[in-house]
Parts: sequence; structure tokens; C-alpha cells
Amino acid sequence: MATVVPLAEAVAELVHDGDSVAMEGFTHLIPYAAGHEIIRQGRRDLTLIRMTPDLIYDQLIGMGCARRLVFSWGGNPGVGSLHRFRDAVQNRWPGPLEIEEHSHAGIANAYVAGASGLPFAVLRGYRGTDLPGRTANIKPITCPFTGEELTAVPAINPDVAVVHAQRADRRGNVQLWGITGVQKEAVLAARRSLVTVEEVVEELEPRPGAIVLPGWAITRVCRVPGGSHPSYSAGYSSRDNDFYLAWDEISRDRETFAAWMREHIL
Amino acid sequence: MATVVPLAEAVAELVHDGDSVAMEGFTHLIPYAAGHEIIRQGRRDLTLIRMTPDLIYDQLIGMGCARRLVFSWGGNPGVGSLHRFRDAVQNRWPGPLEIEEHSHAGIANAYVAGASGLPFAVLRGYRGTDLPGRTANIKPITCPFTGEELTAVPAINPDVAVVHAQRADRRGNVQLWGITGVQKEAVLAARRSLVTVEEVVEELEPRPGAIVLPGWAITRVCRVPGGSHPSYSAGYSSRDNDFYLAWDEISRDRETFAAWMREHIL
Amino acid sequence: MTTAPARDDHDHDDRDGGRDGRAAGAPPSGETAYTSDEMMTVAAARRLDDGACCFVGIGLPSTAANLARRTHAPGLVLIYESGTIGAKPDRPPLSIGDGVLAETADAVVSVPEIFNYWLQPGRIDVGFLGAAQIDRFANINTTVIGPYDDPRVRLPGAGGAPEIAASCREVTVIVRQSRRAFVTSVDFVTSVGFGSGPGDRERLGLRGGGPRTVITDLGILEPDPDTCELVLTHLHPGVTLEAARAATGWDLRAAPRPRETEAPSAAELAALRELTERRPPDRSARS
Amino acid sequence: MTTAPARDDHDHDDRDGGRDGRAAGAPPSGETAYTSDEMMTVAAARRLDDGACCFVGIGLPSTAANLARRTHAPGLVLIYESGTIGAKPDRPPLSIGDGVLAETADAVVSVPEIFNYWLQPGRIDVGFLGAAQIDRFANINTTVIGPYDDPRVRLPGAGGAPEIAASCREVTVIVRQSRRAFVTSVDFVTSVGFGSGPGDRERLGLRGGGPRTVITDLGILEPDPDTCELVLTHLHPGVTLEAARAATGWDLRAAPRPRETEAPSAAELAALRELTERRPPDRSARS
Repeated sequence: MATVVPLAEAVAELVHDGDSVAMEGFTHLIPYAAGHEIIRQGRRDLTLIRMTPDLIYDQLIGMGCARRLVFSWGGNPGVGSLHRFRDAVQNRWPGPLEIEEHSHAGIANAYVAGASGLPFAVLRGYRGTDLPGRTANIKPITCPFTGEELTAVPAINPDVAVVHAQRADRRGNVQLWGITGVQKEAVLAARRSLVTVEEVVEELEPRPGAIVLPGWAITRVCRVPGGSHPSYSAGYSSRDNDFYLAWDEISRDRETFAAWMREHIL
Repeated sequence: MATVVPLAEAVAELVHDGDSVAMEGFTHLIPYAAGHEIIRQGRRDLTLIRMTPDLIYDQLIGMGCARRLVFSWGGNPGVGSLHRFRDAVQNRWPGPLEIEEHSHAGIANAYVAGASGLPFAVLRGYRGTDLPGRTANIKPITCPFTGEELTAVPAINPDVAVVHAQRADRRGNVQLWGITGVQKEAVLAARRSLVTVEEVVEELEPRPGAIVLPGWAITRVCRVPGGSHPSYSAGYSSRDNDFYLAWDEISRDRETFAAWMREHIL
Repeated sequence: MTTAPARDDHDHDDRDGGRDGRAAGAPPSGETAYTSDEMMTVAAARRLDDGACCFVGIGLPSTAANLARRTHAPGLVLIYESGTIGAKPDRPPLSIGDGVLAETADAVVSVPEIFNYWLQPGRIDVGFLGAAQIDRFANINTTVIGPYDDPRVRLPGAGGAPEIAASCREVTVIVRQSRRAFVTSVDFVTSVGFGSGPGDRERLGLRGGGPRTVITDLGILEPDPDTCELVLTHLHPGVTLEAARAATGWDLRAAPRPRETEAPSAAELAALRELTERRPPDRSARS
Repeated sequence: MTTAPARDDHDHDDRDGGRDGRAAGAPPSGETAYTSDEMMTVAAARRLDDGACCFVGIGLPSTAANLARRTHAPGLVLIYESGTIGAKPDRPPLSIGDGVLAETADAVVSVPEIFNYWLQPGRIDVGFLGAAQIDRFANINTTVIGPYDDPRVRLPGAGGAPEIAASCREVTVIVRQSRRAFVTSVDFVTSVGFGSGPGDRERLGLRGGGPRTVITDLGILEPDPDTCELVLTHLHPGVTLEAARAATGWDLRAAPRPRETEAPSAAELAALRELTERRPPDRSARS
């Protein structure tokens, strides 16, 4: 049964140096506030897992929290590059960053396998691309019935999954709607989970398109209104597209980035 | 784009002798009216696929429509046996019935593979049971990363999937809610699909817990109010539990069964 | 439809815990009379801890689980294979897909999801299974009596049982005790208990703990930690060890001093009968 | 985020088809002036049949698909990898997960489902891809420029592109034509076009038809049915074959008589500009 606690307490309890952490949210419901708390607590050597690193991982990488990144698309959506990510990969700043690179379909299925208690997932993917040559985590697998060769990826089972949702009730049941991405899979695949929510209500009244994660399948819930900004929470906020544009300039230069983080996050 | 047509026309067009047919609905939304139309049209040599054959397949089997049954639980839910199914397996009446037997998890995953365009699915299942010894469609598979041995089942891709739903709009988009079972997977796994609905509306207004199957992914939609009776359609009807009880007596005896079918279905 | 074997031939009325159970021996004085099925259902309910999540099949398991929710375990999480998570039915559902399950659930998911995301990873504490045949290692048959290709009795089959038996942290079996059901060797292994003994579950890669309790209308059996063989540990009030042995197809081992199951309390019986006697109105959808 | 390469170094503004496109040659008399990006977007929109389903990436593909919906293909089904099926945005979404997509969709599904149930089986008619580099067999690089382990430019990577390229019935590529983008050999194969030529897709088990059209700011290229090599089949108004060859890193083959693309009509331009000039209000959620 998930208990509702302050964010700083939940992060201190659940996220440790060296952990593998999946902070998911496909453009929508990205758990920025939790990511910022991880930065403030100075976590190090994290393996960051996320389909679309987005600005949240650009910030964690730029602040030196990450040792390794598992991802499938590392850009600033609709804008261009993630400069801190590029600086780490191209110039090893602020330190070297190992990368494990997949396609969206590959990571999504790796989460599904993780949530399903399976060691691997099978998909029609990667064939003929240069991706399999860059990681041992993409292998061929043969159908035992047809003999056809397909592709396997190992399950992703993060130490911690961190997601943002619209609402929780007092028993820690979490409700999210709109674009729900891979959040359910990430939470169910993880050993521990932290969910930040816009509000805590007495009862979760049913809503079209909403999914509910039962409180007994979640570790901690934190009330963090606006916790997805500059991403958004359908029904509570809208995406701050101007900030995504502004980030292109803020993040391009190391000093500008550091100053911005000092002023707004630390 | 699914077109809305009369049931008799849709069945005549989509269901042919010798086809493999999946009529799904997990207790809820069982497409009885469509099954009865298949009986009336005298289809033969069908391979019937369904997790829980339920009364609908007891009727099809008793009327001699089926050559083969793929299933995972063949009982009258909450009542006991399916007598026509038992008579076919134990006494080959009205004719021999080949069976391919699985667990719920196995068939559910076979539909998932079928819907996903994969030739097989992987699960932790069947190990140590006598089920794999009874079909070539359950095989071991080894994880290419951990070496662990798991179980594979081949995809189910029926010639036709038949399901019942609450509503469709004029463009053939179908909306169902409540217990949705494996209907989405069955429809997406099938080469052709037939959906009977309680009503056709102008616009599908969103509903909590509802899923929508886009009209372009469905072949035919038929308006058949009450088409799930004696099963039920949440929001439109309730399960006729008394009929499920009564069926135990109706179906126990071959003549009583035949007379009932003549009177009520033919 | 996990736990309902065929009604006839292998009698196990799966709609109503109170129907055709034999009358129990003379009830302890000062208590209301109860049937052996009521004793069995109450004993099963007591095994469910508050706050646990329980994968429930229709019939006695569902009755027992709902009884537990109404008595000592209000926080029990009921999960049905139809995809309903946290269902809170006000009456025992008459089918695994009874509308009341979806209406009262915390979440309703697809059938593939309930098996893949919820059962398979081992998130479920307790799985409840019935049986047409069970052997000394708690392997279960719900498939056929007699040869598979020429069965004397064709039973419903596996349903969710094989994976429930494989994946739940522990399994409770509810089955009426008789020589026909308690056999030296099951005609078909539908669901694995301990296979042929210690180490088999590990060899097979079954990650759940397997059967922890077999509750019958005569008493309670539990696997010996060393040999995995079922041992009679409790007798229901008025039931003798001889009676239990006479109803078992193998040489039944018993604990040195089998304990007597506590008789159903008046409160337990009242709650159980309220559950089982409440019949839903005829809500025929014929029109 | 399928189709957006890095903005700088590999310029391809993926928010607005009309922004930094070079001005096209003198527009045919009697027509309004338009940019080469506008010509490219309009040409892409024209390739989309009414009623088709289209897997759309953010940027020019999304602009083109929405333009088609507003002009000749009102029944075009837009599918975004964020899980929105049948989205009907009234403005080009600024991200793949823009709220307007979910609000206007026929169905919103999870990201695993959109790839597994919808893209992978080959249900999608047309996939739209961008490229940082493309070779004569329409293999695409959106991963790195330079060595993988020591890249000169680290690009965003694969996103949904490899499986879109593999599974859609056909693929349309939109990319500005230059020697830097049109290379003899891509630095990294992110998405497979025709591999090294005829038969490769079949050998790899790729079930979709592969690239059918490459639309640039200079013209249109299509694979030769026999050799699979891209051949220039159309030139946009005012563009010469020499200009197209000069912007191609390999010896570009052209059809005997490349046809001239029909210039954007006033209606097409009006619809496109209405789309691209409509900027959403600042809806900052800071509080």
C-alpha cells in the first residue's frame, strides 16, 4: 500500500547512488519535480532509462548525476538537440556518459517484459540497422514454430521507476489519463516506484481514458502540484512550449546552463 | 472502414465452412446472436477458438458446426459442465471433435501475438503440466540473454473474429466497456472481423473504462440489440443467470437440446 | 473459471458453499449447526490475511474470499481473471465476469494484462484453486478422468489454474475430501503442486511457493517442509482421523496430534449465510 | 519524435515548414510566392490518399499530413507514436505528445500497444520519415555524424523510425536536398530503406514495402523498381536538374524527362499558412 509522503523524503528513501532509474512520461506527465529533487540530493552514477530523455535528463546529465543512459530518442521535441546530452557524448562533459541505444519499440517492449516478469521480449525490430552492433542487448531469436528469425531485447527492471500522474486517493491508488505512454509498464517493471501527483483526493471518480494503478503496486506517492512542468498534466496544466524553445539557448552553453540550474533548481 | 450491415448478410459474407472462428467475450459481451446466425446458416467444419467455450460453443458443437475446438476452460460458469461439449469429446456426438487445449494465459498470449504480427508468444506457463504433451503448439524456448527456459505458443490468427460491443458510430468505430477480455486482441489478430453492437449512435461519447476499436480496423458492424443474451452487455442488459442454470438441464439430453434449438434458434 | 470442475460426476457445487455439503457431526454445544461445506469455507476464509491480494476463482474460493472481506480482512484485495482488480462485490459473483466485479473494482484491465502484468510476475499473495483430483504432492487435475483420448469424464480443463499454481506466492486448495478426489496419482496434471517432491518446483522454474494449505470438508492438510507430502494437520469438529484416512486414496500421514479446527463462530456463519443466501434478482435481458 | 533530426548542424526546422526554407525560384506568374519548404510540404501532402492511415512524426511530416486532412484528404487517419489513433488536431502539434492529439483522437492507447498492435503488424498505410543523411537506396541515418564512439554530431537517434521503415505499407521521406544529407554511404543505418539493393528487405524479413517517395525542397525521387536506386522523377518549379545533381552526394540518376511538380495552389498555400502560422498561446503552467 503506497503511503503519501513529502517528495524529498521519498527521493531520499528510494533513489540511491548507482541505481538504475526510469523516469517515464511520453511528452505528457514527465516527472520534472522529482528529477529536480534527485539533482538537489546530488545523486551520482545513476543509470538513467527513458525512451525520450527530454529536458529532464538533459538536466540530470548536465549536473553530473548520470553514468549511463539507456534511451531511444534524445532530442528536444519540436526544437532540436539536447545540448547537455550532446556535450556529454561528444565531449565527455561533465564526465563520460555510457549510452545504450534502442528504438522506441525496443524499449517499450523491454518495459513490457519487465512488467510481465519475463527475462526478454520479442519484436520485429532493428533488423538491418546498425543498432544491434552497438549493444549486446539486442539479439536474434528464432520462432520455434515457423523458424522465422526475429529480435529479442532483455527485460528492463529498473531499481526505481518515477512517474507523474494527475491524482491519487488516500490509499495510494493512482489515476492518470490522456497520453499514458509506458508509465504503467515502467512502474510494474521496477523494484520500487515513486509517483508524484497533482492532487490527492478522497475518491478517484472514474474518467474516460483513465487508467488506475492500485496503491499496493506502488511504493510511494507524493503530492506535487505542477510537478510535470514544463511538460504538462492533462486537465491541470498545458505544456510550456516556450520553455522548451528557451531551453535550446539556456542549455547550449555550459555556464549559462549551470547558472540557470543554480538559480532555478538548486 | 467498417460498414454497418444486417447480421445475416455479414455472417454469410465473412464466415465460411472450414474457417477458424474466434467468438470472444469473457462472460461479458458474448456474441450469441452472431453464433446463432452461424448455426442457422448451417456452417460446417469450423475450427472454433475461444478461451471459455461457454454455452455459445456448446450450441455450435451440439448442432454439428465444429470440427475442432481450441480452448482453455470448457465449463458452464458457476454451474458445471457443458454437456454438448462433453458428449462430443466423450461420445463423438454429433461427430468427432478435435480439441487443442491450453491455459487461459496461453490463449490470451497467443491472441496478443496474433494481434502484434508476431509468429509466437512467450510466457511462464504450462511447465510441469501434462498440457504440452497433448499439442505441438506448446514448446520450450530459451532466453537468449539469461539462458532460462520458458514456454512459447504460436500466434492465433483466426479467419474471422466475432465480438459483441455496446456501441458503434456511423463510421464503424466500436466502443466497449466493462470487462473487455481479449476482444481487442481477437479482432486485431483476425483476417476478418464482425462486431455486433447494442446500438449505433451518431457520436461515441467518451466513457470511463471504455476502449474504442477504430472502424478502419474492423470489417463489418451489425446492430443487434440484446445480441449478447444470455450473456450481458454492461449498461444495456444483465446476465441471465437463470438461463445458464436452465441450460444444464436443456443441454443434458440430446433430444431436449435439439428440440430447444429448433424452437428457439432455427 | 479457474476453480470450477464439472458439477456432476465430480461434485463440487461451485455456486454456493452451503448447498450440498454433508451435515457435520453434532455441533459443539451452544453453537448453531453448520454444514461441512460451511466449515470448509470458513476455514478457507480464515487463511486470508487482511491486506493480502488474492487471485480468486468462482465458487467456494470466491465465497471464502468474500467472507474474509466481511469478517477479519476488510482490506483483502480480490483479483479475478476477468481483469478486475480490487473488486468489492456485495454478493458472491455468479461468474468470473459478473458485472458487479467490474462495477466495484479499483481497476479493470484486459485478460492478457491480468495474466501478464499481474499474475505472472508473482505480485499475487494467494491463489485459490479447486480440484477434481489431487495427489499427495498437491498436484491437481481439472482436465479429464480416465484416458485423455477416451475420457470417462471430460472436465472443464485448465483455465487460469496452471499459472496461478505456478506464480502466486502461495496457493490454497479447497476440495471435498473423498477417495475419488484424493488419489495416489492424478489422471492428468493440470496444475503443478510439488511435482514428484522436493526441488521439482525449482527445477521447473515455478517461482511461486506452491500449495501451502489444502482445506477440505474434513480438515486441513499442509505440505511437510522436508518431503512436500501433504500431512493432515487439522480435523474439523466431530471429524475423526479414521474418517479422514477413509476419505483419502493414499496412506494419509497425519501430524502427531492433529489440532481441532475452531468451529465457525456465530458471526462467521451469519456473514457466510448472508453471502450465500443472497440471490440476485432475475435480471433477464431477454427482450 | 520519429522524424526530427537535430536542428543545428543538420538543419531541418521541424516546427514550421515555412520558416527557414530557401526562397524558391521566381514563382510562375500569377501565383503567390512560396518557399521551397512550402513546395516540399505541399508535395508531401499530395501523396497522402484520403482514408489512408498515416504514422506521423513531428515536424514537416505532421504539417504535411495535417495539410492533406484540410485539403484533399479529410478522411486521413493520423496515428502518432504517443498512442493517439485518429487524431484531428486543429493546429500542427508542437510535440508528439501534444494534448490536442489525445483530445481529438478516436482512441488513445499505450506506447507499447501503438507499436505492437498497430505499427508492427503492418496495418499502417504510410509512414513519414525525416533524415539527417540518406543514401541512394534510401537508407536513413538519424543517429550520428562521424564515428559512433567519437561522433562529430550526436543526433537524436532512432525513435520509432526503424520499425516505421520496416512495417508501414510504404514510406515517404521528407528531407532537404544537399550534399551533406544525400551521401553515398550513411554514417549509421538507423532505418533501412532498400539495404544494398533488391531482395534485401525480404532477406531481412521487413514486411512493409519500404520507401516509395523521397520528397525534397528541389524535387521528388522514387526508387527504380528493378534496382531500388532512387531516381529523380520530378523537379519543383524553377529547379534545374543540374541544381538537383549539385545537391546530391552521388551521381544522381534522373528519369528521361523529369516532370515539373505542380506549384502550390493558392488554396494549398492558404491552408498551409493557416496551419503553420497559427501559434498556440503561451500556456505556461508555471505557478
